[in-house]
Amino acid sequence: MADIKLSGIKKSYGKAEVLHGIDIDIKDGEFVVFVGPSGCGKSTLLRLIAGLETITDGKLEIAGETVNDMTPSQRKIAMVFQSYALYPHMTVYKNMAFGLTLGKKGLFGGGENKKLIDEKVRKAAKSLKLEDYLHRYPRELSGGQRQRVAIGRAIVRDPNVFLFDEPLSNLDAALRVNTRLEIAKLHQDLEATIIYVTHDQVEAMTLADKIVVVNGGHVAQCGSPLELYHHPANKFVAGFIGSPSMNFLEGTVTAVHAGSLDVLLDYDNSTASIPVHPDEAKLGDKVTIGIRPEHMKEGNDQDFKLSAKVNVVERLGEASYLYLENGENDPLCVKTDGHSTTKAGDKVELCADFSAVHVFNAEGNALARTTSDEKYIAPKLSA
Amino acid sequence: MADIKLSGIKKSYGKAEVLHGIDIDIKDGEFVVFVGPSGCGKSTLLRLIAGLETITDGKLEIAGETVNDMTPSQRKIAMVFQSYALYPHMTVYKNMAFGLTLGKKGLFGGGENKKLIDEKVRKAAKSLKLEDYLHRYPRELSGGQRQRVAIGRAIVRDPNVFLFDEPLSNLDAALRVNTRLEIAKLHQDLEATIIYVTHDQVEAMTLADKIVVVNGGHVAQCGSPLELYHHPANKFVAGFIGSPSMNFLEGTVTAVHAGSLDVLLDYDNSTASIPVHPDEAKLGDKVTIGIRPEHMKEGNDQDFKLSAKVNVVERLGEASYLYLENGENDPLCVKTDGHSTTKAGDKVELCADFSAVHVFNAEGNALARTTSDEKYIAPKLSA
Amino acid sequence: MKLSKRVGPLGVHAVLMCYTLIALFPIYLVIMNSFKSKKGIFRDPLAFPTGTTFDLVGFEKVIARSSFDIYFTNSISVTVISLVFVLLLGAMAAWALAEYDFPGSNMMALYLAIGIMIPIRLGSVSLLKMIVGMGLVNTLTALVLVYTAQGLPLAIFILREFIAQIPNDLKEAARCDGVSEYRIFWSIILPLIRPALATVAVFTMIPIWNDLWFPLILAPSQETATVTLGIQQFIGQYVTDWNAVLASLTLAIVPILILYVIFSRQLIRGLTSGAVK
Amino acid sequence: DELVIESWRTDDLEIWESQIIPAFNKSHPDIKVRFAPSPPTEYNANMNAKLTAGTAGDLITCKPFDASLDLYNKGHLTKVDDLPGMENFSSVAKSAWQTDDGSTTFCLPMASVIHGFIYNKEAFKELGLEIPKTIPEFMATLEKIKEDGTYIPMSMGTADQWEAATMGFQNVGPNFWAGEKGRKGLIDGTEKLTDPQYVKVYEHLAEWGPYLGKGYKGQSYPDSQNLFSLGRAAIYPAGSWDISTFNGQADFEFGAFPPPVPAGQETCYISDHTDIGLGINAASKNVEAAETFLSWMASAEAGSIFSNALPGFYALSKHELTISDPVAQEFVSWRGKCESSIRNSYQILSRGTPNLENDLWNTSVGVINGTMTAEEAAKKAQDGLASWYKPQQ
Amino acid sequence: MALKNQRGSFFRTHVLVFLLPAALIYTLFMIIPLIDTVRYSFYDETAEGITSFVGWDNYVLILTDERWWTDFRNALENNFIFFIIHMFVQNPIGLLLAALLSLPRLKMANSYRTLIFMPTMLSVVIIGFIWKLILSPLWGVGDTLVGFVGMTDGLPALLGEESTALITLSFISVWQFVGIPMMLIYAALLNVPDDLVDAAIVDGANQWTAFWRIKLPLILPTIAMVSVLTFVANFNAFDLIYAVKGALAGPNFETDIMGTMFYRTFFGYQLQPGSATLGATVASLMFLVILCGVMLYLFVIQRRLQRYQL
Ligand SMILES: Nc1ncnc2c1ncn2[C@@H]1O[C@H](COP(=O)(O)OP(=O)(O)OP(=O)(O)O)[C@@H](O)[C@H]1O
Ligand SMILES: Nc1ncnc2c1ncn2[C@@H]1O[C@H](COP(=O)(O)OP(=O)(O)OP(=O)(O)O)[C@@H](O)[C@H]1O
Ligand SMILES: [Mg+2]
Ligand SMILES: [Mg+2]
Repeated sequence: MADIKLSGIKKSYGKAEVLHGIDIDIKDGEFVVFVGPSGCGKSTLLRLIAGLETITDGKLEIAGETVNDMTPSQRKIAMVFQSYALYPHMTVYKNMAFGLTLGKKGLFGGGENKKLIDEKVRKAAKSLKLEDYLHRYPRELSGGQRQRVAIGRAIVRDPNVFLFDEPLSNLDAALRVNTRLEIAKLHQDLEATIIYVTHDQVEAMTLADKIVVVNGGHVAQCGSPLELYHHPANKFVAGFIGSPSMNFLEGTVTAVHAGSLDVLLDYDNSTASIPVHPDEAKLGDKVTIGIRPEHMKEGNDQDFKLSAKVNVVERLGEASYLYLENGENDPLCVKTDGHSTTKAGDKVELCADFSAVHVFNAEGNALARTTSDEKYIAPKLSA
Repeated sequence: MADIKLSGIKKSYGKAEVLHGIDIDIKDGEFVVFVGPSGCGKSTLLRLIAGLETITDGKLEIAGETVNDMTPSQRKIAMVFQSYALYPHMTVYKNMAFGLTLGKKGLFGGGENKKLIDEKVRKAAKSLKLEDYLHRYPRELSGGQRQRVAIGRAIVRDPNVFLFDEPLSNLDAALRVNTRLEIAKLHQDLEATIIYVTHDQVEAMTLADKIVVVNGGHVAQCGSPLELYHHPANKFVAGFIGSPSMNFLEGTVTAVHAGSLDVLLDYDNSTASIPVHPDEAKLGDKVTIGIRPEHMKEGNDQDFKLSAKVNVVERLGEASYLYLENGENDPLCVKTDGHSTTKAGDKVELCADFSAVHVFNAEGNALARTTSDEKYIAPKLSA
Repeated sequence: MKLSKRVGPLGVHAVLMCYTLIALFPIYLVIMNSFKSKKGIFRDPLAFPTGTTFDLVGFEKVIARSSFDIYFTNSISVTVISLVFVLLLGAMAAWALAEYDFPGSNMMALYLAIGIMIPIRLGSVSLLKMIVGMGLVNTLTALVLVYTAQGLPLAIFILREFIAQIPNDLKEAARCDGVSEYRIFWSIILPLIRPALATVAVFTMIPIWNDLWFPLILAPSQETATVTLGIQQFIGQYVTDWNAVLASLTLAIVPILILYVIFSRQLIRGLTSGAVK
Repeated sequence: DELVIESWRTDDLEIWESQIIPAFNKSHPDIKVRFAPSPPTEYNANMNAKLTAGTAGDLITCKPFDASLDLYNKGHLTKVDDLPGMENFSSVAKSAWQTDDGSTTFCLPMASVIHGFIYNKEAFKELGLEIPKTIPEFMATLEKIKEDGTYIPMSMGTADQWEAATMGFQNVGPNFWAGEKGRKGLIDGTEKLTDPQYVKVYEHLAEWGPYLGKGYKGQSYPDSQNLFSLGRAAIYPAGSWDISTFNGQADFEFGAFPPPVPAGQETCYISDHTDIGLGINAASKNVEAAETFLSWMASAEAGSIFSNALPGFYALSKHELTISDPVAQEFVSWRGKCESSIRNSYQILSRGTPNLENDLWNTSVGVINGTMTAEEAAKKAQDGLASWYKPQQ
Repeated sequence: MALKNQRGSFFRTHVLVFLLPAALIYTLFMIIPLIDTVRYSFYDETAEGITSFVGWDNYVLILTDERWWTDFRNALENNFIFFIIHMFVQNPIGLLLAALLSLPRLKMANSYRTLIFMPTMLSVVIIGFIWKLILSPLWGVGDTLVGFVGMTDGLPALLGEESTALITLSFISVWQFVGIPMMLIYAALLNVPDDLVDAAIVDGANQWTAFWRIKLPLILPTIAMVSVLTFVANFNAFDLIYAVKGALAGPNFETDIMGTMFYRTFFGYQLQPGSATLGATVASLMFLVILCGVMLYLFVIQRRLQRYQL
């Protein structure tokens, strides 16, 4: 009932175009996360959907109806702001009831009847464990509690679509994990469509049914979390998804075989033969090879091999990061297990499975691989 | 030359005592990190060392000299603030030179001679790759660049001790990793004593020679990162170090053997026999068992076993977190590899090595283990 | 509600435009009529000066009959020097009160704030005796001293709020660097409160430039007369000569409005970066 | 050093600078004189402040009676009895600037002003009007002008208050209370303001209201002047000082007539008010030059220059005055036909609070505007006076 | 905030250096003359200028003597009317203008703001004169203007009638000073985070409800402060009435307020000699009234109003 369809959405502030034509389909009940670097237009997109900004061009449909000209409340959406935007002069109860008291009937009265409102507020408060705080003011609450009030305010309005703009970024690490779980549960319970903006990797990966990576006002890629992790469509998405970031190595195509390419790596002048569709590249092309830190390991028992000098070792207990000498460029990073005895200054041999090696052409687009990598297509979370 | 010794340092604001007697020894050239929850007194401690607050009681020595009554500049320390505290109306160059233009000679002029200052500033700028930005204003810099200017301002003064107060908390994730590496390198190059406050796990673990865990104005534990990771002295440190946090299970001692205790777990009413020094507990004692998420795995091939229902699965690509049903309490968390096919709702068998199981008594103090766990005592990073 | 959404922006502009007209009309009327002949002024006060009614006789008379150049010099010197003192001394005191927690600092702040409530005019007679005793009568110095005293309370009050908002870290960073308190004030605090200083400047400038009272009793001599005093005397002289009256009003209005337009950008910046509490 | 003259006569600045001072400098080229007027409304306050502070000029223009007496009592003015030239003034002329016992004079009497009515000759001709001699004639004239509608019958406003009292009450009043007799009677307590002769003045004033211009309640003194000088009003209740203003601004011929007498009364009375004196600031550093100037002011030459330069101000010295301005000449000619008196509230009676002068302002405005009856007005003024003035209690 | 290092004399010296110049000038040229004025109110001055201590006599005179008290009460009442009109006309208009100016994305907001503030910049002497001209029946501008809106009998003598003079003057003052509440309230409104209004809009409010129910409650402390500033300014007012109506504040003292009464008493007017001592008494009473208002604000109103952390 609450599918959302964005077709060719553009937004300009004055002369500056911020969004350059966005097309996204969101299915009813889906949890969609927008990620992207700061300033790429995530919040703008969200505010367009909310109706807080006017759409410059394109069409926005909710539940099959074009809503470009509707007010936020007519769209039946609710929004949770990064700053929570709780009304500081109202108690938690009033904060949650505010939207309900604004009916069409009058300025100060009207709206839904009091008892009904009270019921709704108390129900939402109960489900968010806020019952004991209903008469407190926002300033008397902790960050996590404020967050829950903001969500509560959205829930009582029983909207078709929830919009969240970086709702966790003001919370500390521990609280963040908990609230993240709560939001996941909320989605499960409410079965509402949720659109969620974040710049946090982990949140995006863990919460989303579908991630939309936005870059500079364009959609860079759109798909399930694991799709993006394992099959980034381009270098931007590859570098953006995953932490620590994917390592990139520059190279040149030295031979084109059926089913693979030979690439001469600038890094150590070694040549690797990588199984990608060869017709997408030709001899002499500059390509970039990408491997995630967690897909490399010490040893030489896999197809893709590299040897390097370790500059820094960071030990986190459960795992250690090796940072490899890489001249002027950012160091390469390898994730090994916490018991590794490698020290700074050691020379190490590293290897990776071909199925974990990505190749990007000069424009940054990924070349299709020829190996089967079904083992990465993990079952989609049903929740 | 710049050892720092805190003996019985106390600090009160009005009647409220914030620090209750802190003793820490810091050796010349050591990289010490203060961690602890918000409000525990980390910043206060740092400001006491800087001389920005007066010490209520106790003795602070730097390089063997009691400095309780010295001004910040007399102590030869430099501080980098969380907010960077760059002077917004001065260029990068002036920001770095500001502290130098002033010697003892006069109010507005005098001080070190211009050429010398210029040399120092340029040298510092070069080492921080800030040469191209010397004539910009702070507002024209990115977060990471601002951070480097703040460090540069500290470096030019050539202090004995650097103090950092959460210097990375304003940076985004990618920049954070890079700047962290830079600070590590800085420490290597300058060989200065560094005291560093953070609430970020990873920073603390990766940067520190020594971590001081502060809790409520007391030192909870003090030691190398891996020492804290593997041998937390108490439940607080155990829960604070490591992310996601250690899982805690309540239990009761049902039998005391030579070299081990039998503990009946409230979780699933199973009994585990855990190798700790038995004389530290007696029959009927309430104890808490702690296991880190990354030390549990699916299967039953290790000594400590547990079976549970999976509530939520979070897939991050390289790894997945399973959150287990745990009644009213926070769910237990297990970290499995990224290819795990376990789904929410599944029943799973979990196990862990005894050497990774911690036991805490009712006061929260860790009981000494009897198993040898040398494999965890990894070589200390020399860098 | 739907209606208001449609009509919204237009209605808002209509209201604002309407009030702007009300605010400006009288000023416009005076300035416009000052360029007309006497007949023009009386026959059709609302008409714009035309070929037949355009006449600069008012200005000619004013400029010939009174020393406007001296008045302007005096007014500008008094206003600017008083402003500098109010801003500098006010900022210094505000900094001391905001930053240092010395015994009696709150009492001191309260003491300095009393002046906001009482017009200094109530103390005119003793003030006059004092100025006489100091031999400062008929000097611009006397005016500067009085205006400085009069401007300080509000300046301190506003600036203190602003200074309190400057992040502690900035001052402490400087202290760590061994910078003296004087230099922290001069090189860091003063540049950072510039918008606030502009606000205070506007609020201080208005009463100084427009004051009639103290020029009249402290420095009434021809050499020390200010614009407002000059205008007032001139109006008294030519009260029936509307050309001259309107011309002198125009001469008094225009410079202050120009000054204001220069400051106005800063003014709102100052006001909005931390409200005047 | 420059000799500075303080004055409230801002209107006269030009004449002082172009005529009086140059004339003085012909005989005394070494004494520089500057005329420094301040606005009339602030004059008292200003002088008080400046004299207290010692910043006042060398010569102080004196208001008549108490204001100046007060300055003398406080030691701000010097005695001028022995000044050469004082012998040229009658004791009546000096009385406005003497101590109550008449023993000491502290200002040189400079000029008096005479009240009457100025009228627009062209308008009178156009409407075929005669100069009214009695009050009924006066009212009939007003009525005719009103009926015709071309002109506003009379130009006076009540916004500035003093205009109603000075141009109205004090202008026509002496004819009712018999000039000096009535004035003295109030001072020694034999007459009261509630007596019929005073109530009648108020009653007469109350009749003026309908003949004043539309919005006269908001009309200020300059407005009244403008209204007449623009030729829009036919009659203007005047002080003789208005002549110079109208000379400069009116482009029609105007004349003057004395205040009309009540029907059947033979003797006419005019207000020939001693208005301006000139005294020496006791703190002056140029006493000698100041005295020289004052003596010169007492001379026949100065009197004639002064009276002619400022038509409408009549020098008070005993010298024969030849005045060239016809209207001013008309005014001064009444001295021969009528009995002179001064404004009745000025001597002694405005010494206390509430002072009579201010009460007269108020009550005159009240009756003209119709917010008070003549009886109420008289009672209010009398009560005010009686509240502090012994002989009236 | 806090003196971070209490290192004895070193720190005290510079506190002194910072504080002393301002404190000195202020004390010398403001406080001492004012105290002197209060002191004066306990003395009596004879014609010869000799002063003698008379205790509370002057106060007793003003507060009990029938004429003085009538005058004083009249001035006080008029002053309250003057204040009430400002409070309920000037401040609401200021609020309205500020609310409109702070609407998001309003074009030309800066120009409006600058222009509307202009009258505030001008001397009251000038303002008074301008309005006298405009309302002058002679010039007829007022008549022409009301003619446009259909009032053909022209404007009554607003400044001359007893019933309208004070109100007219109050409105002139409102016209001049409306810029000040506008600016202060505008600044406060800009400090209300946009997010709050956005949240209300998403909740279904329109700009109007969002203003009444979100913004207005949040700026109440500023409005209270504006009110007390208005009070102080109104009870200090003098110039406008003096410039337009003179110190006698006619007609029939209908526009007399504390300031003009003080002036009349202190410096005298026309034939009435001034009395420094009685003037000082009136000044001290004025001070007392103002003080009461400010205390009311500080101890009753401000305490009740929460300044919300935005
Ligand atoms: N009101 C506005 N006027 C002009 N430009 C704007 C406005 N709001 C946003 N922008 C611009 O639009 C671009 C996108 O902004 P947006 O807030 O959507 O970024 P974002 O992706 O949410 O970034 P962040 O992660 O920092 O919140 C930015 O370049 C910003 O400068
Ligand atoms: N100036 C002060 N006056 C009174 N109490 C203070 C002051 N500064 C800090 N405190 C209190 O001291 C305690 C420790 O504060 P501190 O700033 O050192 O915490 P922290 O460990 O740095 O926390 P965070 O991680 O949030 O920065 C807090 O409870 C705080 O409220
Ligand atoms: Mg955003
Ligand atoms: Mg801190």
